[in-house]
Amino acid sequence: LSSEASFTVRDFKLHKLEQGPSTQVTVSREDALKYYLDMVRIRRMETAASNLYKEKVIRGFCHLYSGQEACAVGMEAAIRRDDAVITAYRAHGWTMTRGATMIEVLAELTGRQSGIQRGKGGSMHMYRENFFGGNGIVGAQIPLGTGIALAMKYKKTDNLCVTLYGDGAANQGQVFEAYNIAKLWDLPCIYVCENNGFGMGTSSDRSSASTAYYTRGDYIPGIWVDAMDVLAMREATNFAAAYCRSGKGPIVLEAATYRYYGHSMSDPGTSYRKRDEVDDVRKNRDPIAHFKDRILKSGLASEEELKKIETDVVKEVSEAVQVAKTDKELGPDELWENIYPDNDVWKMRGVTPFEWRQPKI
Amino acid sequence: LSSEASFTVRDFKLHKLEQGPSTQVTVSREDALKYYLDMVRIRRMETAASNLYKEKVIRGFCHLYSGQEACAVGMEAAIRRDDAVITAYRAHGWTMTRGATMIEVLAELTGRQSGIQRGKGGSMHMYRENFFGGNGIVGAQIPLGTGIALAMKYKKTDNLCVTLYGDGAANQGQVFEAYNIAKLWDLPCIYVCENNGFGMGTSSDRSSASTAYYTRGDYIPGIWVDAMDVLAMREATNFAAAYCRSGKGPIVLEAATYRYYGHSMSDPGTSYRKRDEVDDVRKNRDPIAHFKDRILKSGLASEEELKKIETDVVKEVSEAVQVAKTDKELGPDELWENIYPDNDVWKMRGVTPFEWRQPKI
Amino acid sequence: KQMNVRDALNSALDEELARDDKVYLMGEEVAQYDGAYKVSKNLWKKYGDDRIMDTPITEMGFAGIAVGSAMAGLRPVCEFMTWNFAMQAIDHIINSAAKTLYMSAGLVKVPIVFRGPNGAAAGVAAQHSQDFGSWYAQCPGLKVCVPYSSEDARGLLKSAIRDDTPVVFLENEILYGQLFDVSPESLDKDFLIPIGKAKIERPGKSITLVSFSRGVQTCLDAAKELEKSGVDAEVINLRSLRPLDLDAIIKSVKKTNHLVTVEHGWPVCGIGAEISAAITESEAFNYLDAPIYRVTGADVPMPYTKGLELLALPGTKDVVYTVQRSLNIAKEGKK
Amino acid sequence: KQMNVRDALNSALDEELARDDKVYLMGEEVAQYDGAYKVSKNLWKKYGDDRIMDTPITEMGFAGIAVGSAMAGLRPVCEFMTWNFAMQAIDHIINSAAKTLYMSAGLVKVPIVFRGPNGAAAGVAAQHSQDFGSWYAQCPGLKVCVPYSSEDARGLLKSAIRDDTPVVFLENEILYGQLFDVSPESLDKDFLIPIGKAKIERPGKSITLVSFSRGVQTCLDAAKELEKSGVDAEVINLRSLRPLDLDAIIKSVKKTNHLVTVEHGWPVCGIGAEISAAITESEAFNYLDAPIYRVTGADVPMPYTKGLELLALPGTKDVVYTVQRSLNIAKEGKK
Ligand SMILES: Cc1ncc(C[n+]2csc(CCOP(=O)(O)OP(=O)(O)O)c2C)c(N)n1
Ligand SMILES: Cc1ncc(C[n+]2csc(CCOP(=O)(O)OP(=O)(O)O)c2C)c(N)n1
Ligand SMILES: [Mg+2]
Ligand SMILES: [Mg+2]
Repeated sequence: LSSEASFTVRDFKLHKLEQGPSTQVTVSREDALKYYLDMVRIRRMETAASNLYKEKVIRGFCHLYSGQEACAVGMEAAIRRDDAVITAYRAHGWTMTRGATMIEVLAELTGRQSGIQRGKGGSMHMYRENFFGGNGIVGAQIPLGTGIALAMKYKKTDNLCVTLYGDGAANQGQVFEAYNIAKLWDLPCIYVCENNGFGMGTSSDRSSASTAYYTRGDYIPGIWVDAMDVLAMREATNFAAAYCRSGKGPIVLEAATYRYYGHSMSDPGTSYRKRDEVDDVRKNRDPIAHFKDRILKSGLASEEELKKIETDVVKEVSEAVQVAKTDKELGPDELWENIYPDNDVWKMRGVTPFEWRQPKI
Repeated sequence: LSSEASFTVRDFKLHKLEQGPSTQVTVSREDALKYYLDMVRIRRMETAASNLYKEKVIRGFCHLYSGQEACAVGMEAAIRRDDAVITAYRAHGWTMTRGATMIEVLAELTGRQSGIQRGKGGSMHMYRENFFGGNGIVGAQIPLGTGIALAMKYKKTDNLCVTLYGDGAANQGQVFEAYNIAKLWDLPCIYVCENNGFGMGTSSDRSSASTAYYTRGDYIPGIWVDAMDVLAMREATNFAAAYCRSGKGPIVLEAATYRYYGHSMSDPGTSYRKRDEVDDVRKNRDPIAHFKDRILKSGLASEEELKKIETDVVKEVSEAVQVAKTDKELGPDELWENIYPDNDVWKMRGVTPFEWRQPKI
Repeated sequence: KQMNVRDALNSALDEELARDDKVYLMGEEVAQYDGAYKVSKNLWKKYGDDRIMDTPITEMGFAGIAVGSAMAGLRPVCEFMTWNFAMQAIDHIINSAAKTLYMSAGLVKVPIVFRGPNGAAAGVAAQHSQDFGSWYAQCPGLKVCVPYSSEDARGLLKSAIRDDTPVVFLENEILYGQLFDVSPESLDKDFLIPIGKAKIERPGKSITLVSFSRGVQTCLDAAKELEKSGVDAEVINLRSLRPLDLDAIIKSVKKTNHLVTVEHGWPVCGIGAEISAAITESEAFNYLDAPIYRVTGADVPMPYTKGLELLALPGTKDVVYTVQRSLNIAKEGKK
Repeated sequence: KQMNVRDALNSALDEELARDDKVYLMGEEVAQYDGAYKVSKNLWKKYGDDRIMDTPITEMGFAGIAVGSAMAGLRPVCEFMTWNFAMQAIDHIINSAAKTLYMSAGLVKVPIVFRGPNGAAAGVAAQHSQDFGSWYAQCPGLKVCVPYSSEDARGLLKSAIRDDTPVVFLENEILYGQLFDVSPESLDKDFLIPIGKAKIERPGKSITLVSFSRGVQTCLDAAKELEKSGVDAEVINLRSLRPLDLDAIIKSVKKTNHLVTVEHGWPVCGIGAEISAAITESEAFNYLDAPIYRVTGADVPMPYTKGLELLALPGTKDVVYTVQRSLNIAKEGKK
């Protein structure tokens, strides 16, 4: 087995950049196995979530990340734990790469106590140290991430914030307001447009007068990346992170990816695209299969090792599902917790004039 | 005297356009005198407004158009009466070019009955047929104008909407949301960024990461125009109007201009720019003086004719001021009119529980 | 005959689109996708791109465009996928739509309907559960409709579309699928419910329950429950929050001498607050035999988890208990 | 010693900026221009670009940025030139700031102050005159401060900046220039007024007048006027709308048995409505000798012209008349 291997990734497209990331990338055996594991964990977890939803154990919204795993895993590999990340409601994958356990994610989806927000947030609202959600309002996370980047700069660290949004979100006015301020103030923000081709049922060319999302920062440099390739994504992020850390200000990545499921679990995802299209991507561009192929072909690991990873993950998932299904929900007193910081409690009204949140003493 | 004359205007700058307006422009004597008159009327009226404000006859906000006259007059000369215009709170000039009388504008400023909105709107809120304001919310008029353009197209007319905003407003997210939809739907909208160098006390380079406003439509073609030249403005508008009417969709004009007064009457306008700067523009780039010079040099009219225009305007202004100062305000019943369309009146609450708007019968 | 609220809205849209070619529908996913909640099902197929317009996800932009087109003579129906997202566009609803007729002294009309689901659905957490009834009810220049049943939905939407005033039309996702009896008249192409008149859903003499939208259901369920103990509740369905039909409430209170308001939104400065205050100021005050009580959503952001969500919203038992308190027949302790 | 509200706010900002280097101020024209209303005078000169940041005119963007920076540990003071413009940013105030602590189950704090002038000034017409008190007061997760005097302004702003909760801080342009007596304690660097406690501005026993911000002035003027006819009004300055100090009102009403609320905002679902409804539900209800009355702005978009503007806002005589009605001593006919 080789201890490292090199690959050529697809060409990056550049906007307002003389030079971009290298298309020659090298990965160590250890890293490769880690990326593989992380992608498989997300994939399998999302499948479990889909099943739990169908069993009606998960309620409300449930936006799966299947197909887009390489984006989170590749980027996470190129940033630091004390860098920040913020994304939209399609947050399960990122919650994992930011360090949450599978139980924490799945139990959040089922609204149980061991959920990462103890069931208060649900699918769209997961947070962790240096992970600021999970946001249900399309586009809102973009100024928020820009503000997190401001805090990084203000505190004179060399940290940055990765701020993700979809191709649908890319048209929101607040994207452009944030771009403008980020550029004026040179904020260390990597804007990442995860272009998965659709915003709900609307294809990107129907929502966006220009679908060259990596150019839409206008005066902000941009890079188009094949985000079905975890190594390309890592490489582009390395480049973008170095750019930000050097004080040059924001940069935009367009991460070209694909969403396998419908928009949310209530959307079969079939009315606005052909089955064939999905099948084609699964067969020819799947980030996990593609990376597996690379690992095997380059001898970074054996078939058995990868199989072992998969069976371990299957086990992890089934254990997590078990907890997520059987764990308890929070008790009624918790209704009143976390509205205000702990030490700051006053009488607030319940549903009738006879029930009030009682100040704790 | 010549019946027409030709001039060379400053070069236009083009964005995503192969060819722009011609820099060789011709104007008839009749038109020249009209443009001159219209600019002088605005200039003198604004001076009168400034004085009325100082006398405390005008209250609240009062944003003067002095210095920017060529923009409204030049554009009005190139569009049709059944085309629409919408602008921001710096609306006095456009209210005039759209056909309001000076009394209607000045009496609106003083809040009197003969004001164009009978005193209900004030400086920022003037409307007339095919003139949709006057808007006090920076940027709000941009989607509104886009929607007016939508109505033009929907009704299958070949009309267009001129949608104006400032260099400060140009960063508002809704500009980009409107651009995107206008381009997707090919709406006949001329976006005009009146770049007068400042948004309140903030110079354009401090508010905007890119000050090339004519390029900021990205995928929308744009033209930079010297808006201190009424003929350049007219020519650019002719070009833009033809573009829109031919069904090609929106176009952006950057009208480079200057504001002589402070932002509003309460701003002396001196803390963020040098007196010299204002004096310099007044001396070297004033749209009226410059045009006067052209008229005289080319023999389109005589010194006396122009003098006559000016004295007529002085008279018009003084008569309008007289009305604006002495006319009555609306009576108390009018408080309740125009909240809902006329035929639709119900009991609404006054300031105490004992006063109600009475339904008319 | 029975019809659910989704079909009621759909048929009202269809008929108004057919009736007046100035009427058009715009919003996210309203055309090719048939609406996120399928309210506009088949309309795009029937009317095409010119009348049924899918927009990008840019609420401020498309709401402003809709308002502008209304100023210029069209009659847009502007769908928000939910009212939560309309917060991004609220400036256009208030400053561009509601105030323009007044600022223009009657010159510029803005005949537009803003519509979509409002308030909590099931399991959608804090950002997707807000009830905006009272915010919009506060603003002169708007009308605010809050249909409960399928007839309400049909009759009010048709009235709203024909109205020259900007109308905020607050639907409820959970009611979309609910079946209601509908009268033959209500199926008429010109079935209009006047905006501003409440409806007595259940006459009664013991106490007046006032509510709107999904809260009416809660009241009717409570009334049924209360019937068992001989309490005969009158249930008023407001149908609109502006105009607010105070006269109907006053009349009822004069009869029942007891008033409880019910809403799913937050308590503070809610619709219940307005009703309580306005009734207190009215002639009905002297007819009250007990304080006016409000049943509302709890004063908390909506939690995701089911058990807490349940506690955050008013249920039948909360209404029953509050009525019992008003009538002074509550058992000791809590419901 | 006397101080106007502008200087009170300015000194509070200055001291908090000096005290904690995580505190910064951002907004349109707050730096080089010293603030549109000069509230941040000299702060940019003193603290520079890093701490006092001029923003482009993009309320949604910069408010979101401010909120994000608060999530990441800073303590921004985000100025809106007026609260009318904050409607473009209201989604960030509610969905990003107010709800995040709850959604994150306590993990992500958002210590931010949104501030600026609110409500009507003079001659600024419909789009620039809205009072947003009740909208924000409705939302759990926020605190809402409404200073009246210079001491209020200083003490509440300092408390707000030190608070870990997102605070909506509603100032009043007309009060900026107004002089108030200030106590020596109030000049202390650590002078904090607890958010949530009302202040009795004038003790009295005949009737309770409750108000906030500029309305307190109206009440005090009315109280002076009423004094002449032997009416001894108690005037309560709420200081904050959330928490709302109901206990203070209840206590006062138990003494005076009469309650009138006064506010400059629109009537429907306003603060007066909440107070009326909440007092009705409280133990104080039984102490009332007359209905609770609300004095409010009229239910109209603000007209520009002076005479009508005057009619749209509550004045001393409106409060006096309403008090007389409450006490049943009103002369026949209208005030
Ligand atoms: C402001 C706002 N508008 C609309 C929605 C409803 N909505 C949720 S997700 C979504 C599509 C977003 O598409 P995209 O940005 O491409 O992200 P993706 O779902 O593909 O990850 C829409 C319209 C919302 N949540 N917020
Ligand atoms: C949404 C909003 N934010 C802020 C303001 C306050 N304001 C009024 S005009 C203005 C400056 C606008 O500058 P610009 O767009 O360049 O127009 P100009 O005044 O130069 O004509 C500002 C900040 C407002 N009215 N609306
Ligand atoms: Mg997408
Ligand atoms: Mg400007």
